[in-house]
Amino acid sequence: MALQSLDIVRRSATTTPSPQQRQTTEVAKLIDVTKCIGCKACQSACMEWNDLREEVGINEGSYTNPHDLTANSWTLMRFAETEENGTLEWLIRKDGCMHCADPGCLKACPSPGAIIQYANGIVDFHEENCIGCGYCIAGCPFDIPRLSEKDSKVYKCTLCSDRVAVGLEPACIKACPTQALVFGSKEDMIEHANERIADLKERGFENAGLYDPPGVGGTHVMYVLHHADKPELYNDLPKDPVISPTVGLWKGIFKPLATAAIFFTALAGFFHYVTVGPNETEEEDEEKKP
Amino acid sequence: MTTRHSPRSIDRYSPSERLNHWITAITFLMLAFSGLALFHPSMFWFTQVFGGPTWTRILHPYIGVVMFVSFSLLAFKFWRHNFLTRNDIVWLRRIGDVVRNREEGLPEVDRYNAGQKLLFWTMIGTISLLLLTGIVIWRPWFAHYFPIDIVRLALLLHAVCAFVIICGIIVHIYAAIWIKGTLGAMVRGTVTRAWARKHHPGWYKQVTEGEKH
Amino acid sequence: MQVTRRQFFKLSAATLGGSTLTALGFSPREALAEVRTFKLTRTTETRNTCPYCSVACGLILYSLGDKAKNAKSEIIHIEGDPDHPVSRGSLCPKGAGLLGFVHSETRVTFPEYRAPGTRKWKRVTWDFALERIAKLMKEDRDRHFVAKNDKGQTVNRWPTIGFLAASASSNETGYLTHKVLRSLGIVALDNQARV
Amino acid sequence: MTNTWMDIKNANVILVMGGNAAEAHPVGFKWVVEAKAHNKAKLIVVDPRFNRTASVADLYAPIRVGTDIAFLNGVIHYLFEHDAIHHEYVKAYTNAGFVVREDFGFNDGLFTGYDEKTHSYDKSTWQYELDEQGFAKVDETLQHPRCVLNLLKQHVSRYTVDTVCDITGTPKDLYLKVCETVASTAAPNRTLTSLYALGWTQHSIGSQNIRTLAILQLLLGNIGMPGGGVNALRGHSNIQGLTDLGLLSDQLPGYLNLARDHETTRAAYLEKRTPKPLRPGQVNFWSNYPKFHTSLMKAWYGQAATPDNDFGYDWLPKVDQLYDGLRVFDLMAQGRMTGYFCQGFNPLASFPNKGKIVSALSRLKFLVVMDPLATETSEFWQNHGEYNDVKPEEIQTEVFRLPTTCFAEEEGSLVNSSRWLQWHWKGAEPPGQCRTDIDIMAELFLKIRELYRQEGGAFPDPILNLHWPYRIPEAPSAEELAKEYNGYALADIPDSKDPGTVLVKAGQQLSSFTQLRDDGSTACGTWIFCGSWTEEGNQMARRDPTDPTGLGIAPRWAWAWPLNRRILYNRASCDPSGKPWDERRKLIEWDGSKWTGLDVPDFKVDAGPNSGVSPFIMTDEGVARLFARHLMAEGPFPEHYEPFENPLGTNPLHAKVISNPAARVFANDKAVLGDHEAFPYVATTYRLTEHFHFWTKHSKINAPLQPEQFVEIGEELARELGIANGEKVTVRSKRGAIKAVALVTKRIKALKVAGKTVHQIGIPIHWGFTGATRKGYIANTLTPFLGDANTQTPEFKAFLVNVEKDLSELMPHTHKPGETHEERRRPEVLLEDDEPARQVSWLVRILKGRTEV
Repeated sequence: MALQSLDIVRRSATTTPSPQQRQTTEVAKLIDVTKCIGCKACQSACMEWNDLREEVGINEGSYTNPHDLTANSWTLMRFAETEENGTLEWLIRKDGCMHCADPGCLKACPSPGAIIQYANGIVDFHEENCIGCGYCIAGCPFDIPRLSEKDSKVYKCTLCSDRVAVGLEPACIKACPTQALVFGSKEDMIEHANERIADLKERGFENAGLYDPPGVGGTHVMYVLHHADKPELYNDLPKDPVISPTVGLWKGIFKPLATAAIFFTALAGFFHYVTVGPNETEEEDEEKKP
Repeated sequence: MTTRHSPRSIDRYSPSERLNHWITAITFLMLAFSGLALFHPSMFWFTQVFGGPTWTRILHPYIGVVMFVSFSLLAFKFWRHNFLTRNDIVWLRRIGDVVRNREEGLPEVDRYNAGQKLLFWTMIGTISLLLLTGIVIWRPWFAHYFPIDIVRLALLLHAVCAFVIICGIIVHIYAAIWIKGTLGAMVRGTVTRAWARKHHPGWYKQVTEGEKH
Repeated sequence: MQVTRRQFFKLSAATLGGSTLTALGFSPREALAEVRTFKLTRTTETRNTCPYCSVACGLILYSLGDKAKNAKSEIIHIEGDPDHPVSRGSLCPKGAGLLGFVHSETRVTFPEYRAPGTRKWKRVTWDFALERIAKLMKEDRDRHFVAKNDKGQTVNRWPTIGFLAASASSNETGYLTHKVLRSLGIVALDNQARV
Repeated sequence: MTNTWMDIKNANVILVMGGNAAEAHPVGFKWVVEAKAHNKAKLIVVDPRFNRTASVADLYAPIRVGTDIAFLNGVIHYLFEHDAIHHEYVKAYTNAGFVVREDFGFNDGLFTGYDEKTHSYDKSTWQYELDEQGFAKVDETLQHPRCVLNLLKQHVSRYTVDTVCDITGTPKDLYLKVCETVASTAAPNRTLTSLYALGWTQHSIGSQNIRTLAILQLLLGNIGMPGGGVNALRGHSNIQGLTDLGLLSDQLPGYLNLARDHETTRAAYLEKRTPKPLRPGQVNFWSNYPKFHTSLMKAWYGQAATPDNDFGYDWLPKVDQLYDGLRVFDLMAQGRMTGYFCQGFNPLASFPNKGKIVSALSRLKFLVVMDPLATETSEFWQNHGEYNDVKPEEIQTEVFRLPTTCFAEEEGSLVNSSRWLQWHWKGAEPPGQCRTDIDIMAELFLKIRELYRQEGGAFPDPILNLHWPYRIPEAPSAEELAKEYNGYALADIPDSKDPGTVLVKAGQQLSSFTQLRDDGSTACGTWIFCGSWTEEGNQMARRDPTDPTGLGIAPRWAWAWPLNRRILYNRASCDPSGKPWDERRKLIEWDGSKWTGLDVPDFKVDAGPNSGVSPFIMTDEGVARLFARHLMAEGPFPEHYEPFENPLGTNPLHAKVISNPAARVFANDKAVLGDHEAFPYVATTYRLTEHFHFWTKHSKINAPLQPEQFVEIGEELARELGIANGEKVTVRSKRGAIKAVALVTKRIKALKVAGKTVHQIGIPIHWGFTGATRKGYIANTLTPFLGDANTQTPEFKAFLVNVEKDLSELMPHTHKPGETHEERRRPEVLLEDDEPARQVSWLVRILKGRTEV
């Protein structure tokens, strides 16, 4: 399908704007950690829908299996036991791509069309354009993209862009037994989150809150947390994530400036040659040899 | 360097040095183009030269290692001729005249003038840094051994050093075209005596020292 | 099978999208930016129940082909049934991973026999297996059948054969199994309710 | 379950004890989370481990395994102390006022009538005092010292808060909070629902655990109420169905049971099972027993079953004792069993004391395994290294492994935990030569019948006369079988109310078990399933999910037994005068001439309020039993008895009687019971949410979610033994040892019990030596081979172990991102015919362009 048929807000390594005239609703996934029972139905459903099979690893003394996001596991339940808030708590967080409004991966990617941000907010990897350089891994503030050993392409949660494109909800959200995962327009999700936060505050979680970090322009995957003031409790969910300044510098103004500088250096040489002219050694210099 | 000098020309570079130089040059050019392709989208089309974007990303680091090896041979051969002397400082201060082809009254230049020496040391600095940062960001082999902040820093440094060295080499190439006869030195290995006397009097004296007749 | 309302919309949407483009001569030069094609567009839906726990979540099995005779219906995806009042489309990690069970590499697909004392399986035919089992059972029933107990009361039981019935098989299987086993006089009968 | 899954959302308090609903029934748990979100419900979890149900609970209380009765008796005591009783409900709907015989009593751990030698009770004293017409005496004022309520009050008076906390190890403050929250549901408009499973049933005192909860719910008036009830979360998808179909040693379909040896005539058999009412005017539904039994015999033997041969009474076997799984494997171990069938069952992994199971199976003449997967049981004779160290040449058992279809490749119905019969359709052809279980059983039966026709043999009559009306004898269709167990009329059935009209014509499907007759004019395979396939067609295939009032009842979705009743005992949701206890949750009401409402009334439709007919129509008293008379093996009231392997070596309440006096323990199993000196730590086995027993380890999707066997050890114990997280440890019981990764966690706390510190170890069960996960030990290598006194369910949940570091393993190792664990990959055990995976060198992969450069 050509570009027009899909509403793309941003395309990696493309300095000209993509077709984005239409205003479509922005979708969002809400992960309500307070309702999550860590059952990994989302991990199963994600692997099954996307035809992925993870390697059977070993148990390192944790419920988090596999141990980390991989090219085969695009979402992962991270378990953390803490007694910081008085009683024992088992904080379980569904890790995966946050689909940022200002995606670090897309900013870092050098290959045109490898990373696409649709108007509905989904940030999707198009592996056929991915060259496997891994810049996006450096660009992402949440350490999500994973390089596959088999084909050196980078993979991450696509928020089931194929299902959402035909109007279905993502596979993990449909599977979630306790409605810890909810899908809909971003406004609805924020509204739903506020209701949940009100209920949580009644149950004694004063710091319950919504995790929608402004540092990356807000995300299309948001959390409702018991302790929104200490997100690092949840297996170090970044407190206020931003695209790292190093990457900002590297991919920011330095790029066009350096390109121009190189071009002008070459041009300066040519202009110098044309004006000052070459530096020759005349014949008589030959003769004057003693 | 006991070389045979014909009446009109002097040997400046031996065939092995020239070969070494041109390997470094060619690999550098490939690196520059493939690197720039990944540097800015406007130049992404360079990747077609290397057989597609993925091959560009695959080849770049390997060529980088080859260039580093050949450059280090080169550097090992010439580092003795590149110590900055007082004359070089004076030469630099009068860079305005140099650029306007007014060479009278310039201090005596040895085998390499101050510009070339400066370029030499910047190349040593940047290329070794390029190798180091290059390994840190080399996927899929080494990058995952390094924490993500190091990788980010390496990416930035790699880009900055590349920018510096590319500008340097553009000046280097232009200088060869600008000063007629220089290219011959690296292509055929010989320069005219007049060229040597005009551009590198110090070096000329040393080389022709043995020929008293 | 009449095409339900849901399927009709799905069919028309997909074919319309694909056909108009090619009709207008827009055969796309290269895949610039498109999502993965929706893999369930023309699959056949069958309603089923998860075999694992007793919540019995509703399932939709998506199988290849449209039930044409020459297409072997292979299940390519299993999803929750949104109409099911208890599960409402959701599944647990086991249910969501059912495809892994249906296509498991360790599925037994032909009868196997192990002779006493040997170290390996031997592949056999159904006839060999069932005939031999029937003979072994008749032999043992004739020898160990207890018509009367030591007090002379008619008991008609066959205590030397045991049977563990599957608590994941259907009621119909359970009913027929029970009917057959009791007619043979088997009393050592159990199922997972015991553990 | 008495109620439905969706009904849980109506609860005000949810007690998850003796089960781990969030992990074992995650989608069912949706409704607990709904209750919390939309009904302001409180979730209480009482479990030895802080499990994933506790992670979303409002209140978690740790408990020592095997002390649930002490915990709950303490709560009942708390209810009496704080008068948190639903008095009107208890007085009208339970046997609180019934007067018990004078010679009944309990002292020092034993009820009256105990016989030391046979380990059983003479229960004649556990009855009511009867008046002259044979009805039980009832003291309406509840003052009589020997009325049930006072006896119960006196029985639980010993369970003070301190005594209970001392036995269970639960901290006092948490215990009081639990009691307080539970007590709050005594109010008519608040209900508590209990979700329990194997955590309660897999004990030597299992059945009494559930009895205690039932008493608690009756005192709080929660039975029959939406959001209330006693909800057993059954395990397998059709375990409820197979229990209903009676696939147990001494059972027949529909909870009828086989005759005992001494019941030589059918009349004697029926007389004992047709109870006389103990109160006047009660429904006492079991009085219809003869109708159910005759209809069953007509379904099984058709024309051959006639009144003069007592409907084939002698064609069914009689039982002299219960041949439950434990006894059968014990007989097998003694070499007294010839053959054994495992139809979709993996006893090597799921029965206790794996060592005994292996030796038992090895003494069989033949074993038949019918399963879609390669199970451990089918390969018990193969040497799988440390995980199954046997000598194949010494095992003379013939083993047949028959491939069966899985759920997606066959049609039929399953009964879920809340008694819904749901039909499912076939989605694909089975792979290879797989056949359905029906086809295998049918063909096996036909082959045996053929042998008997040709050669004759021992008592061929029941085989030759079995009614086999199926169009394709080798492949009876699911539809034919469903119609058979639903039941059909053999002759025109007149309507008993006005004899002129015909209720059901001959050959038609019956629509209710009230149409069954005992004169042989009706045939019905399972009376409680009558109504599942009526003349209107397959009720089990109905798919209308509408829930008219949002109370969580979808009456037109599939079909629930009995008669599509969704909440049992729903008459008890109204007070005696017919007014619902809680208007917001009105289920049924009396409209002047009959009971109507959302759910099918679980009652005599035309027995109005104050008609004296009580809601519990299945009991001969008509009311619910706080006092269980002779129906329980170890006593009419629940009493705390320690597990057979317990950390104290005594019973704090009565040292003379430590464990369940009525439990049956074979001599050779008693000999291998460990004591707390040699095995100081308490262990319990359980399930994880990522795996279903030993089944999902064959799935490539579930295997990575829990790849390797581990045991959970509390931080205090780990520190004491110097065990680091991720290290391998050896867990040893008297019966065997397993090796697993140690998962050191804060979620298991050491408990203070009777002045001692008791550590508890958690052992998930899901690993074995076949399937996609890493090879592991069968967890049941450790468990004791003894069961509950009533049901013989093995005591998997409470036994003693010792834990040691396994030094053969590498030191603990923290994972670095992107690491591939090559150096930590444990060598897989290679069978003789497994070729080791071929290692392709990096260069070869490069030249073939297969690897990434």
